[in-house]
Amino acid sequence: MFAEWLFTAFALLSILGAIGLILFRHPMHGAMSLVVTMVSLAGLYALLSARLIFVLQLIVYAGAIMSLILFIIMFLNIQTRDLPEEKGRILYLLGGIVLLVPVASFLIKVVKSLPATEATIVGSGFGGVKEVGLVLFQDWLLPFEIVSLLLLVALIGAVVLAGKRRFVK
Amino acid sequence: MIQDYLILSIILFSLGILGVISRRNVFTVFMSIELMLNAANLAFIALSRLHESMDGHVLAMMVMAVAAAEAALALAVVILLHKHKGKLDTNVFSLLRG
Amino acid sequence: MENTATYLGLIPLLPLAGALVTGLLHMLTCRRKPLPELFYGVVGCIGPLLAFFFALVLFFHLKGMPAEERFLSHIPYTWFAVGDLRVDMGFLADPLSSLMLLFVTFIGSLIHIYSIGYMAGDENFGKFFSYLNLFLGSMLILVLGNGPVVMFVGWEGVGLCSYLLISFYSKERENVLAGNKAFIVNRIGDFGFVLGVSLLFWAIGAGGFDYLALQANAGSLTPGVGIAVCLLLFLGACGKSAQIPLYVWLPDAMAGPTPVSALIHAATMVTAGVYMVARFSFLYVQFPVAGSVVAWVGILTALLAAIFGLFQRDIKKILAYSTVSQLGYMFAGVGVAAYSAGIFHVFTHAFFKALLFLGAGAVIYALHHQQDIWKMGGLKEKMPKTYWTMLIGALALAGCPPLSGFFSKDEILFSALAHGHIGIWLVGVVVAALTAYYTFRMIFVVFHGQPRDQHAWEQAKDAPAVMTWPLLILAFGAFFVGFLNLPGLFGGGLRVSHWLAPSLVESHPHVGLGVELLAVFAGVAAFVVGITLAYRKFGKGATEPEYRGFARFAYHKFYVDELYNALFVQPYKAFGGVISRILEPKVTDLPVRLSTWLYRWAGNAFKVLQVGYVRVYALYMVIGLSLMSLILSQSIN
Amino acid sequence: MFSYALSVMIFLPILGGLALFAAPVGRGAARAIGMAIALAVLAMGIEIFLGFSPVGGMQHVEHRPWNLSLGISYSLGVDGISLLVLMAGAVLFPLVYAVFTTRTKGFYANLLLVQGAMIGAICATDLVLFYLFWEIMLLPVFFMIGIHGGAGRLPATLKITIYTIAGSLLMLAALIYVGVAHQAQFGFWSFAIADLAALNLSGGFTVWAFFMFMVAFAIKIPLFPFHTWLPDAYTEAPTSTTFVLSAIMAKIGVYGVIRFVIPVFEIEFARWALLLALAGVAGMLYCGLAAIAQKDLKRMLAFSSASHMGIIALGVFCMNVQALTGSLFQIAAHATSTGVLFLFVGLMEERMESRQIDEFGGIAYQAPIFATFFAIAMLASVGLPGTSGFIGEFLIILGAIKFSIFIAVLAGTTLIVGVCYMLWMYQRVFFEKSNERTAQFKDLRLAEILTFLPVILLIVAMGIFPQAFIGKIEPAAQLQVAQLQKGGESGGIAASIDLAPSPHNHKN
Repeated sequence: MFAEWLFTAFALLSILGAIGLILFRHPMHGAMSLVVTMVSLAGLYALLSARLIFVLQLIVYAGAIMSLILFIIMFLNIQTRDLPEEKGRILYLLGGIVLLVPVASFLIKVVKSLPATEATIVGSGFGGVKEVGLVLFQDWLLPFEIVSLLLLVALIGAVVLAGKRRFVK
Repeated sequence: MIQDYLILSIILFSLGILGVISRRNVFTVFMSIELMLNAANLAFIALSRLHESMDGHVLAMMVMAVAAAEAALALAVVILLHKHKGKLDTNVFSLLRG
Repeated sequence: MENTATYLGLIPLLPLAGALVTGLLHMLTCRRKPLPELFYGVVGCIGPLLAFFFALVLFFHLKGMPAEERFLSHIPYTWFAVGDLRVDMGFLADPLSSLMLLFVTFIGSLIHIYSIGYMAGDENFGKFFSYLNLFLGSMLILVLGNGPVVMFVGWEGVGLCSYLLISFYSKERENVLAGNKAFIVNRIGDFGFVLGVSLLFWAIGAGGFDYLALQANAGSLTPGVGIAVCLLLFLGACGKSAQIPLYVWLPDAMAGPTPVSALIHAATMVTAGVYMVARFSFLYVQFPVAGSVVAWVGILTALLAAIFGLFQRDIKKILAYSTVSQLGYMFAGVGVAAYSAGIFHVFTHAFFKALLFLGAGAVIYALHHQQDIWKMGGLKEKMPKTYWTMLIGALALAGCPPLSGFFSKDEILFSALAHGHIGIWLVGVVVAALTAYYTFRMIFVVFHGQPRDQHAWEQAKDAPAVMTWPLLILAFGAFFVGFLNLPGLFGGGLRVSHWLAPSLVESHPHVGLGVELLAVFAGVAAFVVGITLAYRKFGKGATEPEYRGFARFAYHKFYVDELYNALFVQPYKAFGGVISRILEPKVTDLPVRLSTWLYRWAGNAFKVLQVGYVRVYALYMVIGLSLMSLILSQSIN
Repeated sequence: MFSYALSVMIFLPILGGLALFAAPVGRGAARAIGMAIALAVLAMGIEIFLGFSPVGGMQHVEHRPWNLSLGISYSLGVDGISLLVLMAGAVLFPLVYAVFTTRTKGFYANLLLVQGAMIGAICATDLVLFYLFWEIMLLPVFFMIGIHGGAGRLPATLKITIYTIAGSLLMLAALIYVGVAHQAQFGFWSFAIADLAALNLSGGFTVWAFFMFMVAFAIKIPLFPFHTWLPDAYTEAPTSTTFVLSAIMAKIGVYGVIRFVIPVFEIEFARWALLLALAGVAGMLYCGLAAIAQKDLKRMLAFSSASHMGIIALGVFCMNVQALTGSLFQIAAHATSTGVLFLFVGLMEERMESRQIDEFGGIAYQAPIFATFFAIAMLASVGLPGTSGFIGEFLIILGAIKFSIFIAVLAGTTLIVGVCYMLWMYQRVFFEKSNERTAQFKDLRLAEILTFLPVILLIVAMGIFPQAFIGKIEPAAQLQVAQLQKGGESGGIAASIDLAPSPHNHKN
């Protein structure tokens, strides 16, 4: 019962954070509300017994990535007058909602058709570092290596792009 | 119960799409994409719980890694954009205009 | 009848080989150091002379055989065979072709020899002899071919050579145009010939497609097809032998060197049509209707050309129209089924017309390429040999007894009368008078009276021996060959007709002595009237008359060339222009243009959607997603 | 001859072409390689020709199942119908390498590819295989025109692409229809032409499929009114490509009709032959008339080529053995004569930098050998007896008479139409007075004479000894016509007339 309350609270928080993201005009405010979403998602992961992911969500997402974003926003020293005019965004928003209602309802329909089993009790090792690590380095070794390559490429790319070299037209 | 998680994931994902469509601010668009990734992660984890398998966790980790890579690159692009155009408007990128 | 003679193949091959040798040598050397003219002259003459020799051999070979078996054939190989159609590259010698061979090679050789003198100094001397040889070779194939398709090889070959030779002085546009005209008009005739031959094949050609087999099967022709075949073949003859309506090329053909004119008019080419009709006598004799058409077209051509001939001022044009006119006679002859008479006229005409042309050539040569008779005059004293030989030729042409032309013309007119074609006979007599008139108009104006161009007159003299000897030989022939076919009335035996009899299918109606006398008398009277009128008008020297009214109309050849130009040539060109400027880009190309236009339009229409903003593209994606969801959610419940 | 000869003839050029694309060699070496391969193919072609026995059936047969579930097989063969087309493909290519010496490596590689694909299309006896080679054939042509063409090459490339793609798609659809029909009738899949010939096609869609095939081939031939790509493409393409297009590719269109359409759609073919024959004759007249109004020498030849193709197509539609044999013979004759004419024009363009008829004149005095060669090719093209052009044209007209007098009369005018524009052109270009441009024209060099001489001699030899060729193709044509007449009897109206004497004719 307690878990359900927690779920409801985290869910509401994350939705509010997301709505904040798309409504706040200044990116700084949007980033702050996204952090709320991230943290509440971390809570949800914990509810799902995904311990390692819970930690990673907090450290990598809410920590590293979000602080990187915030850092850049502050680094660029964005003033309100720098922001683009977004006159039609309410219209886009309403249009988007209209368009997304069928998509969401279809997906929800799909989800509803899944077996409605209650979450069973899982073993104590579920979602732990060791267990996930075993899966990761046995079954998923090759994708893992590829991802590491991807990170390397991204690193080099970021350096090249943001470096001093002039933009080649 | 798991269904509720999945429905939440759908809602968050839709909100992410809405952000991408309706906003012109580069940062907001970028963060909306992050939001969608998170929504996907939530679905992974929820389904992983449902099937009691940890493959979903692995996938979620990979998504995070990709997100990190993406963040690095995208932010570099944003810096460049700001450097050259002095703007944060996605409408500046309209080279594809027919 | 299966007699073979291998040397038959040699006869056309010899001039062709000469053409190849001289042509190649000229082609390879003319840009550097040309070979001496004498070399070309000798090499060029060897082929025709040898061919003449073999023609003599052939003649005596045939003569030594029984009259009913005078056929020699030589089939080196099968040319092509498809289904029932089997065409052999074969040669057939019978009395008809052997007679043709004799005079074609004889006169051809003389013209070759004459050309050595006439063409001296021309830079394309070698080319000229190559073409002449080719011309003669083609004519020999035409004559010797054992079936219509092989005949067509020579038929087209002479057409090609006439084109090459008429446009020989090709730096002047008019000459080339005249050559083009000759070839194209000939091609119109060939069109008829090909269709006629094809039709003939489907009718009776399955059993063999040479003359002998066709003759054997000719009885099974249906009248409709038969008449169609005859008329189509005659269209071919009209083109080749310059009959109405395709005669227009022959007067223009004077653009070529004079020996060429002699070769075209006398020995080769134009006689091909007459020969062809005689060759197919087995067809024409079955369908008198077709024969009548041939005869009437022929005699009307004779009349028309004679009228044109009255008013020409170019000496070669006068002779050209006289050729057209005489050809008309020949067709009248073969048209009334008097094939031997027609061929006999071909034979005599070859002599006196070659003589007249070569004589005219000598005059032109002496006067430095002056062709206008109204700038000549009084040449009798300066060029006696030319004068006397040409006089013999003119008398023969005009039908003066007892020269060759008299007998052959008389034979034709008599046959017309005897077969009951009174109308043709009457027109024929009138034409005979006209012929005498215009021939002697030319003789009187050119050789008698006072010189009209003193300077040219003083320099004029007889041509060198290489040119005058052929004249003398031809004059001898023009005088005497008529006696070969002396009719019974004059105590002769119609030897040529009897010689030709095995090749030709013809009937000799028996008529009374009165009719024969009438024909002879009318012929002589026509000659006397014509020559008297000419003498009274031109005999004592005359100045060029002003042409008015009908004369002017006739001088301009009834404006037929202009008419053809307006009726056929210009519309043809205009139609081509319309197609390439209007029809092609605007109509037939329309589907392609429409499709490109459609694509461009569609591109422009969809361009509106390409706003270039990423989020709008995302929106499109969502739209698609949404539609897909709507559709998919129908299938899930 | 060994039994893989055809495969080698196909894949030697194709692989050579692909290797040439990749190999780092200069243009001189590329040309030498291309020449060597073309000569090897030529040698094999001659070997096949000499060893060909004049019977109706296929020879040098190769058969290998390819896609069993759909019955597609890799099967090749040569018979009398394809023999001369194949020979054209083998004989004419070395000329291109010999005449055009300064092209790029890519060009020679494309040339090799197109040769291999063409030979493949000619030898294929499986409809799908044919289609495959047919499509491969288009690619190099596309590049050769698009990259190496003249100033207006892009619209021309666009046009030929639209046309050929449209045709190909129609053919693909019809091909699928035929395959499905075979499966439905016999219970197994097959695209082998021998199997498809046994099909008994009927029903509403058959006529559509027939016309889809016909349109695809008509575009390639090209048959009026699908010819409008031709003048542009022929004019703008580099001359060597024009040569390939006119001498061989157009012929494959005609060949395709004979090889695939006639056996499969006998009934429809017999039903529509008159209409198609009319299209052929109309194209002949239309293009012949258009030719006289052209100012560009190459464009004039392009129209002339289209005009002759109309006559060749007519021979196919007349449905008798004379006309069909005439067409097959004329395919080879026209390939040599018109092909060589195009090469000559290319030579003139290279040396005098012009193609405008008005700008020439008097070449005959500067270059007697060139003028003579040109004249021989031209006379062959107008069908003078003694050259290759006559035999085919005569047989076609002869056959056309049997088919329909009206058509034959129209077809006969080709004798007149052709000679008009050709003489007009020859007069302007070779006769009359020479000008500054033509005065510097050099006659053919010895090497060039030796290059062209074999073809010129071939033109003459084909006119004088045609039986050497006709004897080989005639049995196959007989077979084809016999099959067609069976179809015509069972289903349609053969629009032929009976000229043979009736039993009660009157004796004279």
